[in-house]
Amino acid sequence: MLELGFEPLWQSTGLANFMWGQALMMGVGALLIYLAIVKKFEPLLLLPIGFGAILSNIPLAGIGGSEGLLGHIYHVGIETGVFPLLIFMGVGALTDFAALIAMPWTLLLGAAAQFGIFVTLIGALALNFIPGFDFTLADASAIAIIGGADGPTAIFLASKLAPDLLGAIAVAAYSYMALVPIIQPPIMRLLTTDAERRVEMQQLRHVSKLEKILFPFAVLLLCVIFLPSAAPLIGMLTFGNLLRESGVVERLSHAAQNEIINIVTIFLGLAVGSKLSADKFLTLDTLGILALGAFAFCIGTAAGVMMGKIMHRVTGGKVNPLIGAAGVSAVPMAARVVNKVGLETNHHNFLLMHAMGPNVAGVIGSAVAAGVLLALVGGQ
Amino acid sequence: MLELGFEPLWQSTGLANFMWGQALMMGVGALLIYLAIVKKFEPLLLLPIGFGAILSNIPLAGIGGSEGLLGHIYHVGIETGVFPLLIFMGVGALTDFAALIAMPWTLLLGAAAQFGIFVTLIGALALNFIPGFDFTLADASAIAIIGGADGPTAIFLASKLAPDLLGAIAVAAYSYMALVPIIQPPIMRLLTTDAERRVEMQQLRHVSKLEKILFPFAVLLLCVIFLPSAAPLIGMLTFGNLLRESGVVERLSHAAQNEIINIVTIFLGLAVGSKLSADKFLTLDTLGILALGAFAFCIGTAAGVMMGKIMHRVTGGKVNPLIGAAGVSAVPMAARVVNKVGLETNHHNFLLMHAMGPNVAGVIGSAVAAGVLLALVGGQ
Amino acid sequence: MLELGFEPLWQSTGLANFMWGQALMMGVGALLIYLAIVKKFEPLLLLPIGFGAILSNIPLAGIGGSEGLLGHIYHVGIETGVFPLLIFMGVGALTDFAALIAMPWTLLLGAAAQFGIFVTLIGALALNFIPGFDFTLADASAIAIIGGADGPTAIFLASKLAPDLLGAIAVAAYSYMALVPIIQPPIMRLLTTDAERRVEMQQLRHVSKLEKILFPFAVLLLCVIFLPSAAPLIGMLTFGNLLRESGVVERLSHAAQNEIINIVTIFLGLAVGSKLSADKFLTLDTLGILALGAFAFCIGTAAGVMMGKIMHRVTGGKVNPLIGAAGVSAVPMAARVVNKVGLETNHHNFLLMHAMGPNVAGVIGSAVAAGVLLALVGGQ
Amino acid sequence: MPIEDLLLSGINLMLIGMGIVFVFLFVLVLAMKGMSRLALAVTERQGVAETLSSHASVSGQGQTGMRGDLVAVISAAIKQYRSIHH
Amino acid sequence: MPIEDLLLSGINLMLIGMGIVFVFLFVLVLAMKGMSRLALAVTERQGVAETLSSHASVSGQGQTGMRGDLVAVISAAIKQYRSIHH
Amino acid sequence: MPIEDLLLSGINLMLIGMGIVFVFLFVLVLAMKGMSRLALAVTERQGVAETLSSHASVSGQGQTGMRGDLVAVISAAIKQYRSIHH
Ligand code: NA
Ligand code: NA
Ligand code: NA
Repeated sequence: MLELGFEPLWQSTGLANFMWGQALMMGVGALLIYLAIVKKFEPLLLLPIGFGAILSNIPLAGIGGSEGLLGHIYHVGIETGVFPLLIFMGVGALTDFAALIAMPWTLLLGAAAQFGIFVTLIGALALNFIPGFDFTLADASAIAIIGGADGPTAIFLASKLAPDLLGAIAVAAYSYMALVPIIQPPIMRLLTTDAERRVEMQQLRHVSKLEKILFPFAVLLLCVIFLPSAAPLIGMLTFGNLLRESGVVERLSHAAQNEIINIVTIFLGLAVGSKLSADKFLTLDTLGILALGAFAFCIGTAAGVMMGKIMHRVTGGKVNPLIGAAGVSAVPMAARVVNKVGLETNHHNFLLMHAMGPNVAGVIGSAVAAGVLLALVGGQ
Repeated sequence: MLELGFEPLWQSTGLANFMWGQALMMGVGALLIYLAIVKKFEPLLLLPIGFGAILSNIPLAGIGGSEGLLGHIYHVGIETGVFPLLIFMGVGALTDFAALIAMPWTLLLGAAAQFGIFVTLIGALALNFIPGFDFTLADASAIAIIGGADGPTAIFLASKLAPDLLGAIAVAAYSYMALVPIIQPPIMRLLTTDAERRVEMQQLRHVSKLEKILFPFAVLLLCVIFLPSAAPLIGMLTFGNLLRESGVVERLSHAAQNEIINIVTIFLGLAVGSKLSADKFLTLDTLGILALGAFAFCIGTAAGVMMGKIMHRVTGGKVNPLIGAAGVSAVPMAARVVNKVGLETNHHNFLLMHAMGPNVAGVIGSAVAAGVLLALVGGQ
Repeated sequence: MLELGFEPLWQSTGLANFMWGQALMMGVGALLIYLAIVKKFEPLLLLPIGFGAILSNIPLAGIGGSEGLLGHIYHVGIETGVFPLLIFMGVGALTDFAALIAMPWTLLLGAAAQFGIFVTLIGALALNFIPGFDFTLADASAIAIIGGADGPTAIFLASKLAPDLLGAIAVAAYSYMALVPIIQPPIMRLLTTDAERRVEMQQLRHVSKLEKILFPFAVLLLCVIFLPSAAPLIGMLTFGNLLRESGVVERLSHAAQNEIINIVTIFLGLAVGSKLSADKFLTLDTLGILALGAFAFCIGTAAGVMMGKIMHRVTGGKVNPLIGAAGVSAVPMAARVVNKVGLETNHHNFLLMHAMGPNVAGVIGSAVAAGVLLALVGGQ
Repeated sequence: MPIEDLLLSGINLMLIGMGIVFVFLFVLVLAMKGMSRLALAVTERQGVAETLSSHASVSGQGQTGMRGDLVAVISAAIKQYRSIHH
Repeated sequence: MPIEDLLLSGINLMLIGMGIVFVFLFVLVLAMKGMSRLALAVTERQGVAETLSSHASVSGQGQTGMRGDLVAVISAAIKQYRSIHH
Repeated sequence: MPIEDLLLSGINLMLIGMGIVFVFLFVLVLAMKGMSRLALAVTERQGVAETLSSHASVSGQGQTGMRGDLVAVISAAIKQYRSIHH
């Protein structure tokens, strides 16, 4: 017979089983939701992540546990790497690479901006000199990829190299992507002269349908030859883009751009949030990761702009160095920032389209960097 | 060499392997489809459930077996509890809680209506006095939740407490929800005076966007503090509602309200139908469950109306007791019934909006009741 | 410390791990994509299949392996048979059987065209006389179903009877379906007289909503009685069609016709492509399968037309024998071909609607044939 | 097994297979003709036809009927089933 | 267990269950009233209201603030947590 | 391993990593230039261009060609492959 009395009942309440860590993590989740709704910080990701953090920290419910809803989703979608790859397919289907195809050399800006990743990697290892930090090479690599300013890439790499840090890394990646309008402009102004920022760039040439169809194959081919470890990311990105550009599979392109990416985004966010547990997140590591993330964005931006200045020289002033800042990706925010800063000095200077080149190049660049880290560190 | 002759062939026909139970269950499936198409009984659920019943009772095919399509779907979506929770997310994304926020006290009507659940629980246990019935406390709890008049909640609880009864419980829950227009009016008329039914309620106040955004957090917070066992249901309901009200994640809100809930509904229905097997469904238990389900709806309706009458007194006649009947949820059917009965006595009395308050309150109420049953009975 | 030097790096490049087979398979994948985009060969399937072939043959990446993305998708969706069945549900939801209901006897044309399947089965076994071929009865059955000219049926059967041949069979099935406009006309002209091709058929009678609703039940009922082994295919086909015709579940019908079939098509194509590995595909078997596939289409077409001629006689010239060619299914391509050939000889003779009858009958016919093969060969 | 036997099995399969395909689809022809006649009859009696066409929300009348049916039919089914098995 | 005990358990469950349901929803009533008052106050101060209504892309001002908040709050949380656990 | 070694590994990673990133993207620049030139040439010859633009359903002509290609190419591939492996 069911035991009378309120004891078992009280034992089943949240209050009786409360722990500080969980309360604080719910606060963190609420903060992320606040940033998403009120400050428009990447709401598509930070809102589900924040809510996932709240749900998975509810005492007794075990929603984030192996038997819970979010645990199931994490196991199926993130441990396997399926979700970030499907998002990458959607990104490919949503991205028009015309600007990049018209200005192939802007790929070098996307390359330079990845400098932020590798400097951050060293920074993360250097943190080990501070007592309390003990990042392995794998941890440092996963943290460094924040500098790629590309959410799915960061989640994909972190899930392979440092699952324990996944929550903090994803939160840092998306938070700083949302902060691009704050982080980049000062650096851009600091490193460029008024004259350089004033440069107007010539209009982009027309890109043919055939070029757009061949482009994904060119990217994939190089990936196959040089860096198979980047193939899952590059492969799904180019597949999505081919669905878009082929023009013969409208139904599938539409599904990749809408149903699939929307559904996966909800589940990805909730599952990432379920990794925001007190014992994993409320650590010194997280502070280090937040600091390193900001650092990574700054270095990446600076490196992109410097490469922009070099191109400015080489091309005899045809290139506006500002567009180098878009090389960190953070599509399309970084490109918009470039356009905004450009307009400050020259009210007739619209750099948006020119910035889209390095912007999407940055996506490929950080996927390549992720491939390198997987190949050299993942094996260890 | 393949054996000649028709023997193996005959052995592979349905006729040679036919059993009465399967034939009858296909009849039940066909009946459910008939009710769905011709009588418009909750067609979104009863049509897939009915078809699932037919498919899973086909001899030899084993579609409902562990290796069959429906078996796979059941294993992935219902054993894990994922499907009902995703439907709840969709319900949250589809529901506007404004009416409830404008009249918070109508929550008490939603509370009272849950009385039907617990009386039915006792009724189910009392049935054990009749030879042939042997319901455990878990069985009785799963049956009682039919009184919650909320499909996903019933399926979620039944899948945890009494998987063997899942089929019958789901069928009863959805059938009686469709029968609300028949079951409720007589009870409502019986328990209320003409004067009470005549009461016109004042128009609802405007509800601000901020209130709508804070509401899901208020509900979730109480759930966390008092009843973590209800967190999966309440959590996904509030998450879906936040996607809707936040206004910053249109894509995700749209996916939750359409793609996800539609896809899951198809699979949920088929999977539930696969539990309609002769040995599980063609039992005395099923008759008991059907009887108890009707009983539960009646008690719930009566309790809601009685609470409505109390409020009528307390507020000095401002409240029309009829809206209490909507507390059983069965959204939005019950609210429509209230409106219909109200119009019978007063042709200018539109109670629909006022009935929506207790109606959605009933959803929360039965989720809370489910949480209590999970906490106190699930553990046993 | 991470070993210095480029050796490990070189070891991680594609070049260092390259194998001829993989390169050739990427070429095959590229060819399929070329056919899909430039020649419009069933692009919805051949484009994802081709890309899946490329991805799964990238050295080191292991995308098609048990831990890779495509490996996961194959395991979840094709080994279980879930994907082809969901596509069949979509086909049912997209198909209007009115033409067939108006001319039930055209089912016999759909029956006759399945002759191609069984002749091909014998052909496949006969190939064993040629050294290098060693097809089992199961292999031969899986190959023969190509003659069904129905993609999901072929994939479903091959995944059960001959997983190793799945890639080649799927490629052959979809390639020849795309080649129907080339393969069929000569045979149709050869077997029919000018007079026969000239026959104009009377307009189809109106089909009531109720008939359309009863039709799926009639088909399913016979399947249950005579051929349970075909129940998964026929069951999902009729379920999808009921969603369409019932008229009470618009949401679900829309989901089956769009979101579900589009999403599944992407995954199905990629997963099938992942079976295009050198050791499985670059074999004599594949050449045999390609040859047998063409053979199957020819025989099926001829058989359909011959049955058409018989009906022409029996009905005293009311039937145009050309519509028999549509019995191979390959919906709706084959019906269009019939219309085209009909117009050649009689510019006022529109046979499209009349050809839709045998066309959809062919879908049922090959599902029945698949059921027979599963029942008699699958058990072995 | 030897190719000859395989071929025999294949021929066997062809005979049985085409046989079933034709029987199945031929019976389906008859079933459909019956179905159409039934549908015509029903439609003429308007009974179902109306309900089908009527998009009005369920009429109490019809349903009280239905609900009786529901319990009645299921009870009948259960009685029959139990009578067979116990 | 004997039916009588089952029934006792059931009655027990009913008392506890309805109790919790009522307490839960009654407290929720209070919470919602408080929430509405809060919302009203906030809205009057326009603070959040504007941000909410403004669909303009994030204003630098607001965000510099925010970013401070973000790090600040999380740091605080971590300090407090660690102070408790170590 | 000691932090110093970690740092050395990190520097090593940076050199190799940035090297690869630049090589990869630089080669991609060349590849894209080549691709664009190819595309231009092809487009001028109109060959593919037409097929691409033509939304008309497949032309028999093109396909008979194609189907030959299909079997031809695959046969060639298989011959080559087998010649290597057996
Ligand atoms: Na990047
Ligand atoms: Na309820
Ligand atoms: Na066919």
